[in-house]
Amino acid sequence: MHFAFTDEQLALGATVRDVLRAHCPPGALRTERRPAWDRLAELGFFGLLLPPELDGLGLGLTDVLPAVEETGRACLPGPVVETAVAAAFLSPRLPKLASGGVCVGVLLPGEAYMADADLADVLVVARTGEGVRVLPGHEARLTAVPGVDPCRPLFEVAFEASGRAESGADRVALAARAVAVATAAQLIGVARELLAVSVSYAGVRRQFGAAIGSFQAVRHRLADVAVAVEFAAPLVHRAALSVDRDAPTAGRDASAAKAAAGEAAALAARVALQTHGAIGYTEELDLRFWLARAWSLSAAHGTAAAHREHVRASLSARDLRRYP
Amino acid sequence: MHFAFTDEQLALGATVRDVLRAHCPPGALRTERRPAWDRLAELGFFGLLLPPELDGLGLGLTDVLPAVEETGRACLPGPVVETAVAAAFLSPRLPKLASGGVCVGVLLPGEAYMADADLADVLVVARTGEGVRVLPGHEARLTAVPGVDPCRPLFEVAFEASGRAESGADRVALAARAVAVATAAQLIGVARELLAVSVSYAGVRRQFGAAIGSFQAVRHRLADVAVAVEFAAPLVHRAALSVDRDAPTAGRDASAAKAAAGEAAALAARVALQTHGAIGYTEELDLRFWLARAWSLSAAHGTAAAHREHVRASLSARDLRRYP
Amino acid sequence: MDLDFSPAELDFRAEVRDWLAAHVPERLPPMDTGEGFQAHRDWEALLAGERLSVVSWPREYGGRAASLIEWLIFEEEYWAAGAPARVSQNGIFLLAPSLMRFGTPEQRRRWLPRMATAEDVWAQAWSEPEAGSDLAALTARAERADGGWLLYGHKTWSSRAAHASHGFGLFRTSGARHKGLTYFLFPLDDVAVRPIAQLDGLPGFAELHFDGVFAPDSMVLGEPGDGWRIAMSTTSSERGLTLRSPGRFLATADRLLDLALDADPALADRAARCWTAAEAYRLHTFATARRIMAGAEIGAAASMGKVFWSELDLRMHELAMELLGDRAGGTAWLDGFLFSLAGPIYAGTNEIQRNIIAERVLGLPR
Amino acid sequence: MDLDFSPAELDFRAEVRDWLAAHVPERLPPMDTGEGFQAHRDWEALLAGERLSVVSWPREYGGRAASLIEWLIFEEEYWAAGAPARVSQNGIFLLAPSLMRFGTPEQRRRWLPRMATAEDVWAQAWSEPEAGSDLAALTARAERADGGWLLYGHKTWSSRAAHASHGFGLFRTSGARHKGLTYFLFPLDDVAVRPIAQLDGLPGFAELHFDGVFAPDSMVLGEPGDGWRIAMSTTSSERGLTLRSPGRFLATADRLLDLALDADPALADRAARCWTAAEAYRLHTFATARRIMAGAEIGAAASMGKVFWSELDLRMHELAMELLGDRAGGTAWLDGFLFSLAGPIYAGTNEIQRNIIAERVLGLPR
Repeated sequence: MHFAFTDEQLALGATVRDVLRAHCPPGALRTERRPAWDRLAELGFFGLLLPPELDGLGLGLTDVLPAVEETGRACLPGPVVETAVAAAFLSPRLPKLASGGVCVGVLLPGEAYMADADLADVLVVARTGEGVRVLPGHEARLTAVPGVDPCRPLFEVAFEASGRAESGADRVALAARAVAVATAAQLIGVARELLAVSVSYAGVRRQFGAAIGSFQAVRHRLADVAVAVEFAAPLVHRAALSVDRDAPTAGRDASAAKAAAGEAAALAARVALQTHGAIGYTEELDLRFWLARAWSLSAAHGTAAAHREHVRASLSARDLRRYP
Repeated sequence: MHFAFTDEQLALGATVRDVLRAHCPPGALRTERRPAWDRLAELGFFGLLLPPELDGLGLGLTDVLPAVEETGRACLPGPVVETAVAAAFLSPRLPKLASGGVCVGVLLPGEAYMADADLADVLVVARTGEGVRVLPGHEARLTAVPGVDPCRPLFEVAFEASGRAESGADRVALAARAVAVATAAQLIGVARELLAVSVSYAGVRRQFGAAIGSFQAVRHRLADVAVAVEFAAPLVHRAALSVDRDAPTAGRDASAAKAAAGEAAALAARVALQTHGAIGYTEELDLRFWLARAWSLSAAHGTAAAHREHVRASLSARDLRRYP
Repeated sequence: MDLDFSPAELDFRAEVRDWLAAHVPERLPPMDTGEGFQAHRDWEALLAGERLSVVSWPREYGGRAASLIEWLIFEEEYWAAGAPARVSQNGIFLLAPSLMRFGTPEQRRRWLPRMATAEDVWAQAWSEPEAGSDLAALTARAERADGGWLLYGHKTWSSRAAHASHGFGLFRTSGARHKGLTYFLFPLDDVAVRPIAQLDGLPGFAELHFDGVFAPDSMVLGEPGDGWRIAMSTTSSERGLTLRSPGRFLATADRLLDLALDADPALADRAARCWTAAEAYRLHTFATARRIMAGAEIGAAASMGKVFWSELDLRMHELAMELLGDRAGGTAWLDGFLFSLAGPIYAGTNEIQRNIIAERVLGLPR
Repeated sequence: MDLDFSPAELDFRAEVRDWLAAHVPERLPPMDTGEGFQAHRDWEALLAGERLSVVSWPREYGGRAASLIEWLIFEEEYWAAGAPARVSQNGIFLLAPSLMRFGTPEQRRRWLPRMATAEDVWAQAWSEPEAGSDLAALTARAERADGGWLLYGHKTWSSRAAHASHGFGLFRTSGARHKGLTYFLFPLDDVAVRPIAQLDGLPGFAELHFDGVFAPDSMVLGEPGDGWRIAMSTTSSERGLTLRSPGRFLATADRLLDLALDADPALADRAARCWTAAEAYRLHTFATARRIMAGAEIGAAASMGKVFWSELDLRMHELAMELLGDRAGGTAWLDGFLFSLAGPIYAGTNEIQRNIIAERVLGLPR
């Protein structure tokens, strides 16, 4: 029982944070679609979960969680979780995957749209009962659909269903859980940044002769965000372990994590807006990227409501086992 | 469209308030089971809803709503709604009903326990599919069951099912709605008193050199109670009209009223306790009677959750009509 | 006490419903684009042709002298019909009540008819960079000039100003915190307007820079120094009721049920709660309208309505986002969600409203 | 990072579970009755006989020198087994950590073993009529006397004092707001105790009147003037974790599912949310325990736990009340509901906790 990230896990997170600070500053969100991708690739980021025989580092989801959280904290755009996490589970033998030399778009069962599909060299499509299809980006017809997040555009994907589907329901289920957990970790990062920015603004913005952060209505709401994030994070960490161990409760644990992280991020976004007032509502302030990310990732890979329903269904089947 | 109580309706409420101030002071709650009963009887309170041919005043539920709210505000004990409202619908020809000379206990379909049954001269029992039975109090075997409200004891009622059941499913449904609305009105009264007492305490209790009512954490919570009560009350008023007119939506309107009033009262109770702190948690302070009443009436005649479910079921059947 | 509509009210409802069914356009382009702004003005003009843009105004200004109840009926039908957002709303709901009450006959004749037809579109100019919730801290000022005033300073978060023709707001004419404020009307021609894009990328806000903009005396509303009282007293009469009528929340709630009733019962339950809450707001408003029609002021109780509708609107749209997930993009629900997030902020933040409730409704100490 | 229990931990869990299964009594009479108090003391003595009353204490004081993780396991099993509430809890969870850290060896030897067996039962005496949330405003005082101190003043809301043998609390030994406070232990023999009935009619509180009660120097914990620091530093180490362990909320959540899963899905959903939240508190506590075992202080973060568990407990019991309706009377759920309502009040109100979070975790200005 050592429920704390190891020094190695934290060091990986710190390295990614440093890279993103340098190469994914807020300004990059206005101009670049895949900032810091090459730098992360140099670090071996896209091979972290791949086994050594596929040029990866053979790490588990738990090991990379602090690093994934940093990608959320920095609001890093691009199909990062898709390439580094989803593809590692769904299609680990993709050439150049470990080196970051291939950019992957992923569509999981039940999902309507693929994020960042226009950037993808390869599309991996897992539809219920159809196994996994891997196709080159140019073979798909992409139709942009409106979304909430300017840095995470969505696309409808159509293609000729040729005969290349591989079976792999287990892999798909595992990938879906891993993606939910990784997205949850990003949401925790987004929520932490929203909180930090809001706290910082509440400390300097003055009304009625005092910093607004000295008013209980403002400070107690920020405290509530801190509490929500503080207690969502351990669910995410547990879910990563649960997925790594393929625990019997892994599906439910992943859902609990995604729901709690999504709700914490949505709360953080709402409170960030309320704390900032009108200025938070503007396109000029960088805050809007984190707001949009909180909303887009809350909806991505299952809404909080859908994951709550999954948890409830599992409990209703009287599976009250806990991990650990 | 004149959605405001008339002068007559308000005057009746004011009269009842004056009577209860004089004859149901908080001290009476510790010593009497039916304070102010005789005074209310003198006013004709128990015949308000009965037709003139039964010695009543022939008023509608709407007409008496401000008066019923006052019984909640004063935390009046005794089977008042049972005798003045439920019996008027279920068993209007009971001798001495209009004069308050008979005290009635009522059990409606789906209810487990009868309140104040030990005080009742007559029990009126309406069970689903069994019609309405009226029996003298001494024919029933009463078993006290623990409850939450010392002034509203609950009893299990057993009796020999002799052949005196009268049919009357319509009457029972109407009575159940009327009782739900009247109880909702009492809950509004309870909530208003809880709010008033809490506001008053927050104005005088000092900590950190200031009245606690000057701290936003305290005052904003009290404001939330005010908002909850302010917007529950019109639902109760509408439901009374809806029952009086036998509107097609009357059942749903009554449920919406009971749910909103119960939730407002529960919130008022929680905030009252939080505002008072430890002293609110004591048997010595009169506050406890209103807390108990908020809890007992929230549960009586259908919990908020049960009524919410009824509203949802009605909407799910795509009955989106509104009254008006 | 009753909730019955009169035959005349029922006829009015039927007329409005029929007219809207025949005339409501397909979704217009967003009103904060040039094209959309014009399309929304055209729609206002069409409404005005039927005296439907400002039904409660006197006929001489373009209305029908409708009662508050009729106005509420109009609003219910308007939003139920899915009719366009009101490009004139700052003028007709924020400025017009003040003009009616405090304006000179000349001011009313000059400005109200053109507002009713959207020939003039008005932008509000309350906030300043350092004066948001603490509005009375504002520093934009007016200096006496021959026959009028010169306006100086910097306003911001001015809704609609990117395309509007006129603005209204408070300027400091002396040092007294509240009594030094004067209510000005001004054309936007000579004001430097910098549009500010909102979360949806469209310039729903603007900054206004005043560098000696001339406003003749005829553009002062009420007396110099009376601005705060005028702005606030409007708040506590009709505006508390008219800012957001129940009609729009009823319509949202109905649409939310369509989305939710066949979904997870836990979500359907939240939708049903919202639907009931929208009914509560409607009923509460009928009661308030009755009191206003009997001559009462709403006073601080308007703050309770603001808190209630803004948080209801947020709950409804948050639920819709949960129900739609990735499919929310491009729907009216997403626009509505972003707008609902602003509800607890604009027209006095909900924190300010709760302070008002605490102090002026409940009588708690400051 | 892992969540695996060691074989020793699993063995310990099995031992505790088996012992409790064999020994947990039927529901005892309420502990604030004379009869119930004695029954609860007997139960503590039975636990102590197995060194299970204070598993984390050193063996010399009656414990097993168990790790924090083992203590958490004990708590999970204890509450899952439906074992009685802990009559000694004020002593073992509030006083003992301070005694361990700031007491003299003599004080520890004298008081801890008797606390472990419930020979002594300790009542807390923090609050005063005018010093609740603002605890440092307390005015009860201690005056120097030969070989000790004379205690004067008035404490209130003293849990358990109606039947307990001893008390502990802060008394003013000089005028300095925080540094004038001294931490005293005292027998209740010479204190005038007025029991105060709580909502359930039982005397869970008492008022304590001190009129020159003698406390020898050996009953001062730490140095005179150090009382505030001692009381608060305990808060920020183990107490933040041990005041309410996850075990009791896990057990409540499990029982809530029994009640809710076949009910209206909207209620089942709320129950499932609570169940997940109880898991979150458990996992968070494992992380905190790890940090404490590595030598860290929890500090102000303990306030986040307090807010979280107290509001979770309230949500769970409010839901149970909805599920049970009229049938709640006489159930453990009703007792639990009343108790849960006190959760956001005792041990520092949640308003105070949110202030602490805002200032000391987030660094917001005062």
